[in-house]
Amino acid sequence: MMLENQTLAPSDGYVTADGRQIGGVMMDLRNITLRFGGVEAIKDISFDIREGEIRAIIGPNGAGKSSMLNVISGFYVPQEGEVWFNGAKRPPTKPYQVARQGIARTFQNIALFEGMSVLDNVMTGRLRQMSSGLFSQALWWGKAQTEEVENRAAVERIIDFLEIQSIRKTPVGRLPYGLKKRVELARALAAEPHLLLLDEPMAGMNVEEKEDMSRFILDVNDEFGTTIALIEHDMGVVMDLSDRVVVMDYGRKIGDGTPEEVRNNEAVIDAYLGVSHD
Amino acid sequence: MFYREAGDFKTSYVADSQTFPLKLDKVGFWVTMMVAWGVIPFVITDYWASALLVPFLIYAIAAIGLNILTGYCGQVSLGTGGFMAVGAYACYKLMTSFPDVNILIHILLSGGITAAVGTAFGLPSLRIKGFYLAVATLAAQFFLVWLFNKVSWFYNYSASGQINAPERLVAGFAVTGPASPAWAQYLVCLFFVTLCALIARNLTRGSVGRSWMAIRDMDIAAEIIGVNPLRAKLSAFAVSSFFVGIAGALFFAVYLGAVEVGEAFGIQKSFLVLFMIIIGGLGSIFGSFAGAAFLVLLPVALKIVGVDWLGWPTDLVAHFQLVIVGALIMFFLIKEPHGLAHIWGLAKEKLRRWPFPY
Amino acid sequence: DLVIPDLSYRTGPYAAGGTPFSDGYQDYFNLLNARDGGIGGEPIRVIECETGYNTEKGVECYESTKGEGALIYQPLSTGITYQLIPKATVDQIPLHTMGYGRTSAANGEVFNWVFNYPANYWDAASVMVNYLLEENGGSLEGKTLALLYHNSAYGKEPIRTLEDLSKLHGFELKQLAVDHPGQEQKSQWLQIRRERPDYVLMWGWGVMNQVAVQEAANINFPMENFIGNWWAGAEHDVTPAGEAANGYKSLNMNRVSDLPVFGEIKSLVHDAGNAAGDGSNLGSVLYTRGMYAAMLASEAIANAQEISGVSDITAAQMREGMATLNITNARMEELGMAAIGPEFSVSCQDHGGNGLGIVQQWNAIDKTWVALTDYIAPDDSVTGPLIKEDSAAFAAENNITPGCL
Amino acid sequence: MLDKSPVETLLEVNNIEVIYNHVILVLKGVSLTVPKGGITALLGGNGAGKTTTLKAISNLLHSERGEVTKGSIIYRGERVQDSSPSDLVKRGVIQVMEGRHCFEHLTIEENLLTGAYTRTEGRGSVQDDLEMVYNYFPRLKERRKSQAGYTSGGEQQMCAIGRALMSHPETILLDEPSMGLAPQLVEEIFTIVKNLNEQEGVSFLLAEQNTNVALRFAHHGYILESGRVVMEGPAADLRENPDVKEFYLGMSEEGRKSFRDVRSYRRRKRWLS
Amino acid sequence: MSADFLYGIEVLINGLMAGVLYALVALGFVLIYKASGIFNYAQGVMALFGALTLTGIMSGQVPFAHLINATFGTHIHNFGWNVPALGAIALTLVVMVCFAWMVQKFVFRHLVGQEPIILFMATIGLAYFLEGMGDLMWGSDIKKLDVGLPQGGSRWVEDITAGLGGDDFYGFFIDKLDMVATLVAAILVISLVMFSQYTKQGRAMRAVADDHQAALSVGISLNYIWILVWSLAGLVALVAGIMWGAKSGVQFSLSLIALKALPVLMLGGFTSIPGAIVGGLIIGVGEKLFEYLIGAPFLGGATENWFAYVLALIFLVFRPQGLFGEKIIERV
Ligand SMILES: Nc1ncnc2c1ncn2[C@@H]1O[C@H](COP(=O)(O)OP(=O)(O)OP(=O)(O)O)[C@@H](O)[C@H]1O
Ligand SMILES: Nc1ncnc2c1ncn2[C@@H]1O[C@H](COP(=O)(O)OP(=O)(O)OP(=O)(O)O)[C@@H](O)[C@H]1O
Ligand SMILES: [Mg+2]
Ligand SMILES: [Mg+2]
Repeated sequence: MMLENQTLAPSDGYVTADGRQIGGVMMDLRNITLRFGGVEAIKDISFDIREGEIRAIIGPNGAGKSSMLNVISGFYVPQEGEVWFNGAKRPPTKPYQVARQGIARTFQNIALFEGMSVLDNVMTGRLRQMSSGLFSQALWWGKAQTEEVENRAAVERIIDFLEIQSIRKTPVGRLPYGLKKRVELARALAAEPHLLLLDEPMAGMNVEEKEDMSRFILDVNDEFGTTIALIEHDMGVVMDLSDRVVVMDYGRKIGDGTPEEVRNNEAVIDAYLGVSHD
Repeated sequence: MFYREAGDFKTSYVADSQTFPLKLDKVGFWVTMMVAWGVIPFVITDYWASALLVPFLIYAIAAIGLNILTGYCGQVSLGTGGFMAVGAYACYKLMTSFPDVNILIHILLSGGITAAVGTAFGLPSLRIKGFYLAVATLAAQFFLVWLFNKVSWFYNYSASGQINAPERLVAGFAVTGPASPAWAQYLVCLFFVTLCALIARNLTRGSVGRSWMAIRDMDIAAEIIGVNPLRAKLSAFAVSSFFVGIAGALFFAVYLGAVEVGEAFGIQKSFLVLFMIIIGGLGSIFGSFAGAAFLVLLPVALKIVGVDWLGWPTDLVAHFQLVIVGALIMFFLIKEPHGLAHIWGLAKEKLRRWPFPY
Repeated sequence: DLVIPDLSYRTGPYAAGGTPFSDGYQDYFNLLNARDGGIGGEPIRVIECETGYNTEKGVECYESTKGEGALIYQPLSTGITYQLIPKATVDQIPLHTMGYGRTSAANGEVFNWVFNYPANYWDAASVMVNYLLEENGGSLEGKTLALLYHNSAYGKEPIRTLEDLSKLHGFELKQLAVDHPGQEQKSQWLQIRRERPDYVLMWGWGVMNQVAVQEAANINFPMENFIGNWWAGAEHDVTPAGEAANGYKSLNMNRVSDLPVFGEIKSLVHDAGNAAGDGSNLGSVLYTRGMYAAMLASEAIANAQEISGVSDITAAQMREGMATLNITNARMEELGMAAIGPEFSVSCQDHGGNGLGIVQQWNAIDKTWVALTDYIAPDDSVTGPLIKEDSAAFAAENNITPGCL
Repeated sequence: MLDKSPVETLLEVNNIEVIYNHVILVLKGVSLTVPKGGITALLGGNGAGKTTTLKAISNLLHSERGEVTKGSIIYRGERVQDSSPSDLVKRGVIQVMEGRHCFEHLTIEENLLTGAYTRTEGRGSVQDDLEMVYNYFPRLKERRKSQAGYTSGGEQQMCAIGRALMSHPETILLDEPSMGLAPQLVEEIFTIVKNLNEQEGVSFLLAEQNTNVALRFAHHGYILESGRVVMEGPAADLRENPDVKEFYLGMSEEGRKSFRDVRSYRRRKRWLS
Repeated sequence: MSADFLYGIEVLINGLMAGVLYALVALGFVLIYKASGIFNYAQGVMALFGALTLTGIMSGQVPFAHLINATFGTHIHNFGWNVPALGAIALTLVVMVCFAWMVQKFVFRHLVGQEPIILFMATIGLAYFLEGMGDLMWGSDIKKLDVGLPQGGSRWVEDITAGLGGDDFYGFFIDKLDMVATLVAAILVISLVMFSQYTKQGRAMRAVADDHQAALSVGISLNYIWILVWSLAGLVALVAGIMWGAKSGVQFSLSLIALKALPVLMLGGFTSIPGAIVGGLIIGVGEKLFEYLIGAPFLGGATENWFAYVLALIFLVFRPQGLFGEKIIERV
């Protein structure tokens, strides 16, 4: 209805605060409602994510932010609403198919494969790019081998990029929290995604580490043109990095706009920021 | 500094993903292979073959198979006995229906048939997880045993329901049947062990293996990352059953020669193979060998010590055997929950750092 | 010396049956050593090896003992027997599977190295039917017989014979399978209660027997119409049910009574501290059977020594001795075990003995088995062709040309 | 720089070493003291060993195949290295673990009640404490009947802290309480910590990444780097230290830097060379 | 009513009773699983061990007699006294508690925080150990267990129901032992449910099951809780051992009843005490009816073993955590 016109029209031109040109709508969430038994985690929320932007989702704990990412990943199926991706309505899709369409993510409670080394974890991110069959792999012949080497090279570039060379062969179970988060990011990047979903990538980090992480995020966004959706509680980070911010509270959307607009939104200040941030 | 990797530089990714990145390991591997292929066949006796080596090799294959499913893909299965039975009966039917085809091909085909059956029984794993799945695979175990017991077509309508392996030759030498010499039995098993270990190693270092491990470590995250759980789980079931089927075929045709399904492939077999991989080390091919060796050799060793050396009554020794095996299992788990393979790994790590402990 | 391996099982699910048998088997050889210095002056060396009724361990035991110069194997397990038949044939060591194992091994021309005298399962089935015929005035027309069997190779053995016999005598045969281990038989016994067969025949082993006897008592099935085969007729099969088991019948291939030889064993073996087990099984059904098996083996050894003229015989000579064995009442009397078994003789063609069996009944008050009949003969016209057919199939499968050695 | 005020020392950690798995040396001689009635902050980057230090104190290392190989831990003048975690809780030391660790299948209320496990007073006082916790965290009251596994990250964090409060502790070891919490809530939780400290006299040892907040509320601070204490002092002093300012508070001489600018500079620690 | 229909009912009732007996074994599994996430494979052997000890004490057997005789050449077997049933049960319980304590002290306290499969494996080691130990202590012959429980079909039920059908119907058969077992199981289940839901220890038990580390951190003593549940499981094992031992004598195969409990667990859910009962009943009825209606007439019988598992499997496909099991929390 009304919303449809609104979201389909501006497929071009959107200029960010610092003057960067942002593309058209890539992911469009329309009237999403998600319930768990009696709990309504998301109540009729609509917003979009544009090509190439950094989109932040903020809100108090339990607002439904992570659930929203899960909807995008296809892990939660909303009771109502539609997900439009690249201009087409997405039919019911399994999470792994979503991933293969180029949507990668990290998780709030680190979900690394604890029994595998860092390298293997990151290589797992590249499943989308690998296609050799069981038989070829069993014999380690032909495609299996070349493919492995090619992808290994790509993964090594990401490892270099994130500066985790020294822990390449360490089992991830032994890593400290911050490094785990970085490995998770590496795994997501390995997929060379169009859309990268980050669920609190900087939780539990100190300033220095947050700066490192910010650098990676900005670089990815800039160099690969990857679109990023980001959940974060550190307002400094959110305000500095993101192009647009959605604010959720108790499953509802209470604000959406540039960091500047959001910062001055009364509802947002009441529900989330408390005192207006410096 | 016996054991070092310093100075062991890799210049290509191929070199870096080798099976044995360290030189010493590689040497050890080739020495083992040479002894196994070049020395043992000439010195092996009936006793060593039937009491120790042949069962060890066959169990090692089964353990590798189960380790792929349980250790690498995280799907605990208690249906190994049943799947071994499928391999055995498939082999029997093939041997008796096509006597002119080479037995080695029959054994491979038995693996293939078992893979199909295993995949079918793996379907519930898409919904059922953890111990629930383990218990669910018991359904396969009991059903298959019942089936082979009940449907007389499987045992060619023989009066007692037993199956007997007829004599079959490879390159002019009998490898099945009572007249097959010990070395021939040993070599056939060794051939399949080498083949299976190689395949297992290749599969577990590539993308297939990584999707298995991802499913094992955190299945939901794996799916969101892009692992197709259906494909990963079913391929693990298929590959695992393939190995287990080969083990079953060898167990029947080469090792025992005559088999009654409930006795040879009962639930204890499923447990035995599971013990092997846990004691040896989940998710480790070396561990599959270590576990198989441990559980094949230990009872025999205890028997020799108790009965032959100490001269105790056999029943006391048998009871003590249970007590000791049980106590040892617990002891190992307490000392090192991740199996013999991990103990080995830790020892290497210590050696590497020697003489500086940290 | 004369090496006799004893593949026993004193652990595992069937320990209760394996222990007394092995005790009797060994005690008798010990007696011969203590009393006569062995056989023909040659001492006997028994090597015990625990199998736990498990075929793999059975193979291990066989392999570890055969090199010691083993003369004869008596594994007391149908499963292990099947393993050993081809192996022993190749290694040329005789196998004695007494009342168990592969029935068609009675055909000595196909199974040169396997002996299953004095009787086999098909004989047992036929003896049971003959007994019932006698009880019913010669006709089982219109009667119903239920066969309650252990769902394994062992349990399925009598089915063909009974099917043939049912055609012959016009009774109806109902088959009830019980899965290993046999702890749950409620369905089967409810079915029996519903359908009220005239007789229940049982092929059971281990816990299946105890549960069956108890369940029969529970549904008030007339115990005298419940007949087990000779592996379902030991003391431990009936004692757990207490007095309710009174009247239960079973076959036996050997008589249980107070034999003079027990006294000798007591004084020369047990009191000398050489008992194989704890000595508590002396005289029980399976002990007696184990001792009987040892007696048959030692008689064969003596026979072989006589034929070959040497005292330290080889396995091949042992086979010779077994193939020409002749057990007479007089000899049994002489050994202090009068009428422990039937008179029979073995030939190169017939390794099965004459298949006689008695029917015994449990007296729960005195806790004794009472023999009800004398040795009853099986119907060879039924079992004979079956043996021919099955052994011919085996010969064809394994490229054996039947013939005497 | 040491704060020499004559307060009673509650907890004393003397030069401890911790090794995981028999091979990985993580703490290389850490010493610290927690005074009675104080809030002591333990700061440091990822993998510095904060969690390990706290677990060493509360004796939870054992189940992670870690062990204290050197040094001593003294609580109220007694060595506590060999006492079990439950003894420690009975003595009043309780840890709130990093990463929440709620009992997933128990409801929020049951989670809170397990916190009172070691207490022997009657039902009534436990009930009162429950009310107190609900007062501090009204959100928990709303979700009291939900299984903890299905609550959001923040709710779980509140649940974990509330659970610790239920044991009436004297000392709380708080591991990263602010992680994953909304700014408002972080503020709230630290206010609660402060209140508990001032009104009920609970002492805190606080491992935190959020240096900003931690130093605002703490009295004393230690900074850990790669298993060693590299700096310590009263919180106020640390806040003013230029290195701390730069590396832990993100301030430089020109004031706070925007995260957008990180690509153009990089901080380097002077004291680590 | 037709006799066939009535017999169907009879099969159903007996299925229910059999189900109760399975549930008794399953209960022990549930207790330990709930409290420690340990899938206790040794539960069946514990039942055997309990029953062996009970008969041993009742008949005044000397423990380790065979071993002592073999090493010292003595001939001791019996103390020559008989302990009355109730006293012996009490003594056996003491033994089971000691056993629980030792299991905790020597094994599981060293395995805190390990993955479930490792713990499972340890219980397998325990099963071996206990099996050998039982044999060493009490010998491997079959023992009769008689603690005075009634046995045999109930005449009373048979007489009053005989009139329901025609001449072909002989009245319902219900085993008196089964009736007693049902009663005992009901009491056990009710008290265990009350214990786990409403007491502090019960709550702590569930907390431990969820997260060992967190439980430690709030001051729950894992040792204490585990000794408690292993003792409870020992009690349940003893009860199961008595019931099954009365049916079939006390001997090795008793430990195999664990296999009958597994489908029950699957169906009822590993974590639910009422689930064990309901699962038991469904399995009992299902397998007996299947055998009666389809197995025996069409498939040649002996279908019960696999059918129980297949039935459970079918249920699981629709409810992966079993009927009453705690929902498996799947979140990221
Ligand atoms: N169970 C373990 N086994 C092996 N190494 C471990 C284990 N736990 C922690 N470590 C190692 O100990 C070091 C310190 O870890 P610790 O968790 O104490 O750090 P931290 O300061 O709490 O970091 P963070 O802020 O990320 O939580 C890390 O390098 C980590 O890799
Ligand atoms: N699988 C589920 N089943 C039931 N309830 C759920 C489920 N997932 C989320 N919820 C509920 O939905 C609400 C939103 O949760 P969500 O994890 O999305 O919050 P969030 O905004 O990410 O919070 P935080 O910042 O604390 O992580 C919470 O109240 C949570 O309890
Ligand atoms: Mg979240
Ligand atoms: Mg930490």
